[in-house]
Amino acid sequence: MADVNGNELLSFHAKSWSEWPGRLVKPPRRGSEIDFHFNIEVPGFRAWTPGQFVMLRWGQHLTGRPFAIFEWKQAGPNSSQLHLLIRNAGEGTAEFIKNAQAQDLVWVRGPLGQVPFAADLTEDLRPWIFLSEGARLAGVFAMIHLRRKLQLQQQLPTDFWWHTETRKEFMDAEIHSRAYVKPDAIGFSETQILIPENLDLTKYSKVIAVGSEDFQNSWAKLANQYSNLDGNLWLRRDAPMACGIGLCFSCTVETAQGPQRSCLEGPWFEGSLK
Amino acid sequence: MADVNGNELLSFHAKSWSEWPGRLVKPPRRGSEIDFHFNIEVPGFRAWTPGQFVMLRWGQHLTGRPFAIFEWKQAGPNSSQLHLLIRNAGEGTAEFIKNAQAQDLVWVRGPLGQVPFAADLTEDLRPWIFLSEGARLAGVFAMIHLRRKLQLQQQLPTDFWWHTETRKEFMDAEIHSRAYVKPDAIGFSETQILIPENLDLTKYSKVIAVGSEDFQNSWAKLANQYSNLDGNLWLRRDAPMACGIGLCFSCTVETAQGPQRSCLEGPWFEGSLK
Amino acid sequence: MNSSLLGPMKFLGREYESPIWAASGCYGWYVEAQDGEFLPQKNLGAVVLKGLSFEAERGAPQPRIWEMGEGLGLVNAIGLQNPGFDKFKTDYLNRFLKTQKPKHPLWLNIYGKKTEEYVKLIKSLVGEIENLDVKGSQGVFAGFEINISCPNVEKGGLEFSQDLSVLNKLLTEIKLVSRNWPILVKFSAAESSSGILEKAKICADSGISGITLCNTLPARPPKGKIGRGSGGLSGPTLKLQSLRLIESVAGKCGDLKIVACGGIDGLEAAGQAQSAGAEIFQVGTQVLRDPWFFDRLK
Amino acid sequence: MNSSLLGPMKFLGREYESPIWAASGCYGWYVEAQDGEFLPQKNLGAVVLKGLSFEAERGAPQPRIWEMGEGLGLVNAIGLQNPGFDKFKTDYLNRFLKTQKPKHPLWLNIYGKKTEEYVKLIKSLVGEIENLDVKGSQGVFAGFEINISCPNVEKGGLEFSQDLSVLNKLLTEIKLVSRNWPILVKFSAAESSSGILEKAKICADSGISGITLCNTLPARPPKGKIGRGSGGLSGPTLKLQSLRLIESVAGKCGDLKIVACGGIDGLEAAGQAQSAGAEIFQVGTQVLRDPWFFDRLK
Ligand SMILES: Cc1cc2nc3c(=O)[nH]c(=O)nc-3n(C[C@H](O)[C@H](O)[C@H](O)COP(=O)(O)OP(=O)(O)OC[C@H]3O[C@@H](n4cnc5c(N)ncnc54)[C@H](O)[C@@H]3O)c2cc1C
Ligand SMILES: Cc1cc2nc3c(=O)[nH]c(=O)nc-3n(C[C@H](O)[C@H](O)[C@H](O)COP(=O)(O)OP(=O)(O)OC[C@H]3O[C@@H](n4cnc5c(N)ncnc54)[C@H](O)[C@@H]3O)c2cc1C
Ligand SMILES: Cc1cc2nc3c(=O)[nH]c(=O)nc-3n(C[C@H](O)[C@H](O)[C@H](O)COP(=O)(O)O)c2cc1C
Ligand SMILES: Cc1cc2nc3c(=O)[nH]c(=O)nc-3n(C[C@H](O)[C@H](O)[C@H](O)COP(=O)(O)O)c2cc1C
Ligand code: FES
Ligand code: FES
Repeated sequence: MADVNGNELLSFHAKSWSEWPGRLVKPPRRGSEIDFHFNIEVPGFRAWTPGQFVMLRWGQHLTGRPFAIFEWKQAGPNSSQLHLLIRNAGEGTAEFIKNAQAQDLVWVRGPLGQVPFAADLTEDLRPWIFLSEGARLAGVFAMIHLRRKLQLQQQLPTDFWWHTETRKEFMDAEIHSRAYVKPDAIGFSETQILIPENLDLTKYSKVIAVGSEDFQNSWAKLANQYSNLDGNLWLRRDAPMACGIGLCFSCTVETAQGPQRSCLEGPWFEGSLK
Repeated sequence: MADVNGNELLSFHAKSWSEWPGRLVKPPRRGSEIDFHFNIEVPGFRAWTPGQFVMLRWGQHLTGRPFAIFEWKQAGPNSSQLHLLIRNAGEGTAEFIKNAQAQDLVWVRGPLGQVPFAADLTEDLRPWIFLSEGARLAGVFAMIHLRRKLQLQQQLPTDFWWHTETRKEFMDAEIHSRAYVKPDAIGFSETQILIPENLDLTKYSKVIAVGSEDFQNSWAKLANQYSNLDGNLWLRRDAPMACGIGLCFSCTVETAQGPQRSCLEGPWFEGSLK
Repeated sequence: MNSSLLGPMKFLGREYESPIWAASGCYGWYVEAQDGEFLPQKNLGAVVLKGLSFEAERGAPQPRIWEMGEGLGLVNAIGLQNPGFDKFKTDYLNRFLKTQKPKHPLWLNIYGKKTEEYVKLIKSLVGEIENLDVKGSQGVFAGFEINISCPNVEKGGLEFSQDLSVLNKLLTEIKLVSRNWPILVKFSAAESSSGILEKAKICADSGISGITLCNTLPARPPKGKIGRGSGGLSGPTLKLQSLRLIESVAGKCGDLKIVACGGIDGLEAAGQAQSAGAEIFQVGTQVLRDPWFFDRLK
Repeated sequence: MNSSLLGPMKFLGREYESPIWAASGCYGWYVEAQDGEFLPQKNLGAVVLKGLSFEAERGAPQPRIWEMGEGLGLVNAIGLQNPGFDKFKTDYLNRFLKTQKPKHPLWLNIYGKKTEEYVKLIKSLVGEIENLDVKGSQGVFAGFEINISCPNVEKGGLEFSQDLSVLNKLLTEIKLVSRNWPILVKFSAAESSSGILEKAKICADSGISGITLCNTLPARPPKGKIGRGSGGLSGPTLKLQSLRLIESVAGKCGDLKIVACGGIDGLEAAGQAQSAGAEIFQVGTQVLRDPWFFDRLK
């Protein structure tokens, strides 16, 4: 699989990760009010799959923080550019966003996590719908991007529903994020999770959702009413992580298969939330 | 008391201290292999006495570290320049010396400590001798400087004996430090404390010493043989400090007057070491 | 919640300008502040004086403090240096009661090596104070805080807090001589969650007014860093111990008051201790770091 | 001293490539490393597997970890999630013994809610292992580490380590069924300095091979940070607890071995624990921070 520039980008069976001392290429660039775009130069590269994540560790922190891979491009035999979208979500990210400078050291561990439906991303010709909320857009963006790009050559119909708290948050976002959202497929609400009325899920062969527990619950409830979606509803189940590689069991979530580590067995799990 | 530029510099009964967020004027300048000169812009000023010290706090540290005031000049109604000589003595100072940048924030608490013999500094016309070791030079430099300056107008004979580990350390030092040292009044030894042979202490009315416990002990032993020095041997008794202002009793040292806080009752104590 | 925490409040029958106090050992004998630059301070509710014993104590050898890493915590072994009762009376007590009345209520922090030392000291202090001071809400002294994390020489050095029957006896005897002065009992950070509940109940049953949670955590830095070998860890990490202990007893011991202490470095931390169940918030290490801490709060 | 610490050594009759081991709970079930990127590692002496109980345990609710400040420490409440004996046997034990032999000696970390659970589990494990494995220095398993900082349901939740007679009984019974396998007993960081000595002597008297000092320190982060409310603090600050406990027992309990654990993040820290009296150095939190920790040592 190659991108428009002919770079070999994706391996759908990526099982190998590594860890490198990365450097911020520039200070974070503001996406929306609370989301920031980080561009990291990594002295190495591993094939990755859209839907995977990295653990990023900066400053004095004992443990890394997980972030979805927004984009990761090889730039040379021993260098690559990693792009992340990071939301000011707590003390650690707030401080990072505020103080990050070009050339700052950040440890990058990745790519991590399984994306069981990855092969279908380029092979399933039936329509898919992606759902996301706020900055978690980063978690599905790489997938949407891929299907959209291939749609230019093949039939890979892809819808995208994006929930943001305010219209401003939407308008502030990167232009290419907005470009993928149809005018009727964007919800704004600070207080509730919006599900578009009259949305017919029978036409989709896969629903891929990432958002808050509330957001995912709302969609899971809806999706469970459609028999065509049996086995085809994929949710990213987030939990705080310490290692990202299965050693500590910090990130265990309840799934249909019992308790599972989000970082190793996940983060994508099929079926309803427990 | 005014310095050469006519600035009002010294009050010998300074009892008041304050605390300010200072800024490094420039990265530390190397004095010798291990001693560094720090120049700090302080948004305020208090009258000080040679022999006093400040507590300096930087980075994430919980507590400050004590350093002798090398020089402190008022620069405006709300600004002054504080000069310190800091030796790479442990983890905290090593890290500070390595990473300090112009504009870095450092908290300055001072001036602190009592200098009971301060009034005599400009009034006692008999000869004094100052003794110091390595970077502790900073602890007596301001006093030597004052007496030397006034010697141009009056009779304030002042000798200075400086012990350094190597000749290089001596040669690397600031030119004005070396200028005060007579050719025969400098000791080099990595392994033992040098006391100049045939030194006749009967001619001195005061001995002011600051150095390691070993260094001070050697001199105290010698000084105690001279009856003219009864009550006229002053030692700076160093101890790790947390507050610098008498609150925590971290810095208690044994003295002829019983246990005393180096920061509040000291750091200058008369008499022999306990 | 945080801003409502500042401001006048009542505690054990007395008005305080604020529930935020200086912890024992971190504000000296108060005279350092009286003589120095930093009084009056806004928002300083009361000061707990340094630990006092009946006999004078020279304290521990140097070095007495060691800072762990950058900001991880402070280990101290001051060794409870203090002048003993007689010199305390002439140097401090008389000054406070006769010539230079403190601007803030003072608490006396008490320790001993035997039960009878605690008792003798409290009895002597109560006698002196009631002789010279107004009792009640205008008095200089507000009460006693009993430090029980001290080696008990009669029990081979086991701390008073570690043997329930010793603790029970100590508190009963203290109550007998303390003539209804408010008594706080201060526990070590090393108490277990079940242990502290049991001991808090003993306090409540003995008529103790409240408990201070907590004192430092026993810790041993690398060799040579502390003259006595081991010391007590204070500062940021202690917050989690304080919160753990507060939650273990809150609401389970009748009207036994809870005083938080450990790692409090601002209103956010005090607010967390408040949610856990504390009414008073003592600040130690942070005051050494920033003596104007109280004044700067907002 | 530090560089002499690395390299092959003997401990309890077995050769180890290094005295630096992975601590329980911070290297999963070892298979994560076998399947993953980071084996073989230089300088990794042994791996202590995650805590195992006879019955499966789902573990604690989310969130399970919270990092305090920047680098102060990590609080975890994993809740000892584990598959229980039967599933451990099919998923891991059989794999190790039959199909995919580990590159490093493994220690089994054991806990229970009652004395009989510990005993039943050890008996079952010893049975399985002796059936399939070579015993002695070539075997997959090297011994058992007993985690006694667990609530004892028969004693109203008081930890096994807190009642001397319970502890004595537990260790005696474990010795009876463990057929001379090396046994380490792992204590909490909250043990007092006098308490640990008493308990270490009980270990020595019961024929235990060594003690691990220490497990995490009970801690309660601010509300909401940890699903279960409170957890265990690990990382940098724990070093001072570990050193304190090691010094309290070193040289006083015959040939009882001491295994250091807590805040070890490099050779300097291991060297300090060595000077204090430890022979083995377990690393937990630092491995989560840097999985290649062992490989990078020099
Ligand atoms: C697989 C995965 C991919 C992610 N991708 C992105 C991304 O692309 N962009 C982005 O902005 N964020 C992403 N996140 C969330 C991000 O990891 C957290 O926002 C971040 O770790 C918070 O760090 P902090 O230091 O600011 O929070 P802290 O101040 O340390 O913590 C704030 C609170 O949030 C909790 N917390 C931390 N991480 C999580 C989590 N993952 N889920 C639930 N609670 C948590 C902590 O327990 C803590 O109590 C992802 C999370 C996961 C699991
Ligand atoms: C009144 C006074 C004036 C001083 N003036 C100067 C000066 O002008 N220039 C200068 O370079 N140094 C001076 N010092 C010494 C300086 O304060 C210490 O070198 C510094 O605090 C070490 O900090 P650190 O963080 O590097 O040490 P750390 O790594 O924190 O400590 C190293 C070890 O040194 C011990 N230590 C820290 N301070 C002292 C001390 N003062 N005495 C003995 N042991 C200590 C600590 O307990 C610790 O174990 C002075 C000290 C005092 C008391
Ligand atoms: C230098 C120092 C001296 C102390 N002396 C005493 C004391 O004499 N009596 C006492 O009960 N506690 C004493 N403590 C403990 C503090 O009062 C407080 O309980 C502990 O430091 C935790 O609070 P902090 O984290 O805010 O410092 C001392 C603490 C320090 C740092
Ligand atoms: C995520 C995590 C899980 C742990 N699980 C266990 C366990 O199952 N059994 C056990 O005895 N100790 C467990 N521990 C404690 C560690 O083995 C170790 O004793 C403690 O973390 C102190 O070492 P450190 O500071 O190097 O992390 C765990 C620690 C962490 C951080
Ligand atoms: S984060 Fe450690 S197991 Fe998932
Ligand atoms: S440093 Fe606190 S009393 Fe001297």
